[in-house]
Amino acid sequence: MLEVELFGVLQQAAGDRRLQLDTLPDEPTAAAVLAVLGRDYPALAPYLQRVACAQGDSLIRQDQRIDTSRPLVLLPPVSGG
Amino acid sequence: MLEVELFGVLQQAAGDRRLQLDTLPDEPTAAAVLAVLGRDYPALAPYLQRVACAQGDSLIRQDQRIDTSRPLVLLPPVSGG
Amino acid sequence: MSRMTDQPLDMDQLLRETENDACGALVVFGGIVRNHHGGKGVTGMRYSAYGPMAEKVLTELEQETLEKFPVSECRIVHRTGDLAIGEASVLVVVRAPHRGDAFDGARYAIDTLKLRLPVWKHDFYDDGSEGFQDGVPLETAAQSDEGTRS
Amino acid sequence: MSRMTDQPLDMDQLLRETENDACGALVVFGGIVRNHHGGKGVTGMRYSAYGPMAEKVLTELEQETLEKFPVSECRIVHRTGDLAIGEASVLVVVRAPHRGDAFDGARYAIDTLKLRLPVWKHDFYDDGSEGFQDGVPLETAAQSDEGTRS
Repeated sequence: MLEVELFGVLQQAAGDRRLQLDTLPDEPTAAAVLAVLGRDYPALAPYLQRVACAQGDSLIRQDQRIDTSRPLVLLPPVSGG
Repeated sequence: MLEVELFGVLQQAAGDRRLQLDTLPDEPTAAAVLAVLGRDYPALAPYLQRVACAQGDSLIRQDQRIDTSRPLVLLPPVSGG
Repeated sequence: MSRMTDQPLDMDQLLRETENDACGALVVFGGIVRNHHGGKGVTGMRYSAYGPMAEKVLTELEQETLEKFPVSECRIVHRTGDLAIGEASVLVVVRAPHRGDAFDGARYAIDTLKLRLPVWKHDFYDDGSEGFQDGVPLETAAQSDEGTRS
Repeated sequence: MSRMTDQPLDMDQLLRETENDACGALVVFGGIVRNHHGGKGVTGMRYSAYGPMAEKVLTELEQETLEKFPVSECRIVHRTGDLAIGEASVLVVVRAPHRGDAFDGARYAIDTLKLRLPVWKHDFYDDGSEGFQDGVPLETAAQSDEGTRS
């Protein structure tokens, strides 16, 4: 099981700030999680190409294995300032 | 007769903020006044090469005739900001 | 003041916190909510952030600005929540011995903030519509020039 | 506030006077009396000005900045008299729809001020000595690129 946190336009697309993924590959990479998300949540699919992934206060690469005990955070293109 | 106003390092060199020139060429240019000043006030001479001249709120060119009824203002290199 | 806050940004406090007698130049950049975007009238904005990472990005960006430029002070604060027209969403304060460096440092800080800070603008338009502004995809360390950022 | 003043410069007042809902970017430059110059410790400074021309130069420079750059607001004030370390001798406030223009306008304004404003700095050093700083000779219209300045 993995908790996924959504920000910005992803919240709007999913209609929620958090999702739970129950079925995942073993020792998933971020990319593998994004693939599952795109399949299970078609409304998110158009945005996942330009999403960055984070856990805690750090970005992670998509080929990196994630820690499934912590939320995976999905960050769409940023517009601060 | 012409009143001359001094600013910045020129005040220090002359020991005064104003000078009066009593003997001047007819219809003097700013350059002609500077020549008289350099002769009559040797302490000012080293600074006159880099001085700009003004009357009222405007700079004047050194080849310009001045209005002897108004002060001629001598402005050394500036250091504002 | 923490760097991410839902309270109005306090420029006077930032100026006090960065006082430095060796610095002859002060440059402040303020990002202000303006009344138009993309040809439409804007009535207000909502800024949301991924807090834990945003605070860290600003702390690192202050440090990086101090290292890359001959500047002595750099402070950055960013607002979240609902902002009215005319309110400041971000303030950057840089102090340096010389003015060119202060300008360069402040510009670098705000330009880089826009590439790295996990913050999202949501516009409210005067025609009743609303929506997130599109932005800049965040680069992960593997994609960027420097490998140390994440 | 008149542009040349012997009173402490009031940034808040300048910010209020330049409020503009169409501007997303604010850049403030402040020139601050610092505690060193040319390798010597400075304890204070005295700024003197040729008032009638200084006021006009600042008014024209604000206008010129508005014309040369896509900025919407430009205000410049300069202090005279005796200043302590840490006090502001000059403030430039520029507002523009976009930040690059606000930075460019503010930088142009302070860089050009230093070439044109009839103001003189007198330093007081911590070894008891004092003196006018050397500066930049003013250009008259005949010497400069543009014939309209005087």
